[in-house]
Amino acid sequence: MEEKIKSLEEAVDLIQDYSILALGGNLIHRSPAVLAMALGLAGKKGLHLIKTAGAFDVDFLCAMGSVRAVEAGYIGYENEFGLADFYRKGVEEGRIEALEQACYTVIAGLRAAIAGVTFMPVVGLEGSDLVKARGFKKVKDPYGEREFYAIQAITPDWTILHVQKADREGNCVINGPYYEDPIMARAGKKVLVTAEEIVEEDFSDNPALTSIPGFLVDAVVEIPRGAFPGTCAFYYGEDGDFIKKFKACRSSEDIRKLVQEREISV
Amino acid sequence: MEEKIKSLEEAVDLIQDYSILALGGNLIHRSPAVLAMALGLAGKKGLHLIKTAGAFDVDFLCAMGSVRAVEAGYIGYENEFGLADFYRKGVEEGRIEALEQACYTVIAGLRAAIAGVTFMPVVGLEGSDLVKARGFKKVKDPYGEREFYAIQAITPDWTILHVQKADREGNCVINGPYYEDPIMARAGKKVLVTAEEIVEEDFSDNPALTSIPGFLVDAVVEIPRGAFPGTCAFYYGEDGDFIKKFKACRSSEDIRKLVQEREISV
Amino acid sequence: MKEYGPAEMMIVAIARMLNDGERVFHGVASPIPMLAILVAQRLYSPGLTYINITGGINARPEVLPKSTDAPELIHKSKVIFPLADIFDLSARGELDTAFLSGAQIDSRGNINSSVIGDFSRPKVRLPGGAGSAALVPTAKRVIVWRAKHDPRIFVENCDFITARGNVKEVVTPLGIFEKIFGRLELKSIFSYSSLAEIREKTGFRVSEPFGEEIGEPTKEEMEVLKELDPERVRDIEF
Amino acid sequence: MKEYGPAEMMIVAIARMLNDGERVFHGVASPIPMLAILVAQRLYSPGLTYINITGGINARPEVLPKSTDAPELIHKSKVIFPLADIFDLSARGELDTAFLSGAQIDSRGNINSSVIGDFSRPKVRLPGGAGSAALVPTAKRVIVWRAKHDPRIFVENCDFITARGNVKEVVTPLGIFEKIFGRLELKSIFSYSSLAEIREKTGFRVSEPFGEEIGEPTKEEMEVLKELDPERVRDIEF
Repeated sequence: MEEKIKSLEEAVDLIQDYSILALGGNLIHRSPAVLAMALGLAGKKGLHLIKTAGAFDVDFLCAMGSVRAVEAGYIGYENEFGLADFYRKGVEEGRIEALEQACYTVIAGLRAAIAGVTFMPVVGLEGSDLVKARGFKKVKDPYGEREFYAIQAITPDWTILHVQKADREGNCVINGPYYEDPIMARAGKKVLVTAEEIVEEDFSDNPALTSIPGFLVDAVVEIPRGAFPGTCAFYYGEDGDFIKKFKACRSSEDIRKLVQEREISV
Repeated sequence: MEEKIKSLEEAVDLIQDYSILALGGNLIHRSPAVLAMALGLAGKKGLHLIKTAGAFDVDFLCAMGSVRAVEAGYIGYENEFGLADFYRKGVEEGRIEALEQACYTVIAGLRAAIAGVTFMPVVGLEGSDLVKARGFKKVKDPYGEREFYAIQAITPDWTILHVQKADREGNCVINGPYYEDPIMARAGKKVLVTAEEIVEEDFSDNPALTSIPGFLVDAVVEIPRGAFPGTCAFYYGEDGDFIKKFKACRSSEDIRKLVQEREISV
Repeated sequence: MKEYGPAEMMIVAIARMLNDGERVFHGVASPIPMLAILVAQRLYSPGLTYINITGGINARPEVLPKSTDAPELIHKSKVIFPLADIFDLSARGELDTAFLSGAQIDSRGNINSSVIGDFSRPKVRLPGGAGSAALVPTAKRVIVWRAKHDPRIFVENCDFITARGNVKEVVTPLGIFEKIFGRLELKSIFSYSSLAEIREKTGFRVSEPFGEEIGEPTKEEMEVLKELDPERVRDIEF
Repeated sequence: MKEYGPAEMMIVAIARMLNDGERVFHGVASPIPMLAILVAQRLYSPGLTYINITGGINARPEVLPKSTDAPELIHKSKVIFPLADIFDLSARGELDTAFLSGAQIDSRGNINSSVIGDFSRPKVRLPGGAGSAALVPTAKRVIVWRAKHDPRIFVENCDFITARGNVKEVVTPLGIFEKIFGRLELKSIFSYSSLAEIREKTGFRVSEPFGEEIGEPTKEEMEVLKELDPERVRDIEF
């Protein structure tokens, strides 16, 4: 079996400019934030990001000029930390395309990719201006008269997840909420996992706890505190101070300096 | 909260003649066989059964004249016990309609029901005579030129599952393979669970092990050996002798006698 | 008794609107609905099914997080029911109440969480509607809440309609609107506010309230709130 | 060395056809493919991903069940990957090899597992194609096997085509066919059979085999088989 365990540098090299990347986790929770930081600091360009609800990971890549489009339901930090200003500014200045979806239609698009079809019919969206803005088309039930919005398949080149535990084969155990990670793992052409711990444990003792099947995973990187500055359930909470300092940065140089000061290995 | 725990008699009374029933498990494994026997012995009529791959449960209901249609990918006992003769005879004599699906299209139909849409596009079926025989229609991607077969939603009136453990709220832990049970539980208008054990355990200690969400479950019946004569992982294996004797029965009276002899409480 | 403010008033007003046995969902950035649901379960609707975006079902968080998508919100849940399943539940008509909010809320109960200005090159890019475009048309009842009440939020027409549909009530720090014949009509004014204040702070026509006044938070409600939320996470929306 | 029969020959012939690194699936009623995959993993393709209908991934059953859908087939699996996921995997083009069988197999590699006679009022109602109508057109390669070889099974045209598609090889107790330009052509004859026997027992035209003879099971293969299947579950198909 080929070696799936990679260093952070090797993992960063796997991701090509202009790729479509699905990022796991949700908001500041168990998102692959350190890997996202590493991509931004490595100067990746033209990334198309897929997320249901994103915060620091997306905003950081926007801040570093790595993003051409964001396809998501929500990008922001909720009440405590406010708007995702780098994302927002990028969109307002026309550098980043905001391909807003409803979170459900991100899921529907991923489900279409999983099932190898090019679209998925969904209930919902009626009356939303997103229909016109995003060009969502309808599809008619060939057996009846009902029409549904059709959501085009979303196929990430890479799905990038952060999990608590992975084994050498890429099997992953997620503690706490899964968010959309299992769906993203199935939809991605390739899957990169960062893990708090790569363990020697035999997951076959309780295979029902394995959230991500190893045979779908291409690369595994051990990154303790890999969801920093976000949370990782049962491991650590968020670092609000860091998020605030990041949000106060005025240039990519400020950001590089902040990362260095905090001695984050990216 | 209303009481979900029912006796077997109460559960049988819940199921109306001419209902559409999805039966969990697969072949002789963890299927709700005792509940199926009870329905057959109670003289239920006109049932439309949904299953990916079925064996004793479906065959028993066919033997008792309870079935009008079977919508499934496979009905048989595999190599050891051979064909499902009661089902087969019923179809050959025109008493039972064999609505053959591919197992995947049963799943697709259930998925459509889960998502509230009336059809699901699928890849596959190309070149199969099932297309004509079942009247499967195509649907075109409104964004492109590709066509897919559209599978109509399958909405069971009741999904009936057998599990190892349930709590009073209907949360279920399945040990071993899940088969299509979690999908069927979501697709059914109502859900009836039979369980080896109703436990006082607090499943919140490890919610990732709960396969069926209790809030979707309407009724729970404790039936130890409820998958008899089939298997229930980590609890018991099949009773091949009983299956052979059942298959040798020549009338519903023979079957009633066999069940009485074995002192099965149905 | 002036130990309560708009946060407490909104929470208890919403808690009293929920019914026993119903399935109620909140998503991200929703401390007030989170608390309202927890208060309702404790005092009025013990059989309510509390569903949140983490996949928690009837979670009993030990410590309330500021982020309503945080892992604390599956604590004591007996199953994980991920967001994809929750959307499906709503799409097939089995979700009773969903809580959503918006940057703008208009006279017809439409919400905008997307943009001010042109969609593709907006003046202000807002976070996005999260699940609202899918949930507002499919949940049986949508309760919209917003912890600020001013005329730039409560507008005659949204700049962009992110979601439209089954909005029934809109709860603000000043009172409650209900959608009647397609328009938001003032139902109740909270005791510390007035029709004049609401008219002043609302960008669309407001008639006399058609419903009864909502009683102030009771001692019992305040005690439960204090117990559930000693750190006053609820204030974060204000 | 005549310690082997058709079961062993079929199993090792199939085992040698599998490649390292590929994803291989079997469904119900498939003892021969189950054993062939396990032998292949042991001897030739340790990096093969063994997927079975129970959701087991690289399962290592302690005791081989007679039913190839039995819970024993997730033993030692590190994850559960249910059938719905397996079908999706094939539908999106990521399943390398699927094993399927049929009551009839015709000259074009089509399979019938549905009916003899009219579909709605058949002379014989067969069990049904299980996953075949979905998998045969979508798996990259389909290997069909059948433990009996007679002219009622190997027919010019199936009465009903349950599944058609990417059938590449057909393995019988007597030899191996390969689909070439849309027709099954005899590739290899097992040492204990003959062209004459195969022609006699096949309902369509059979040409001289175009491939090499398949070597008899080796001592090593027989030992692994004995170890994996001491109870001779493999005989159940015959």
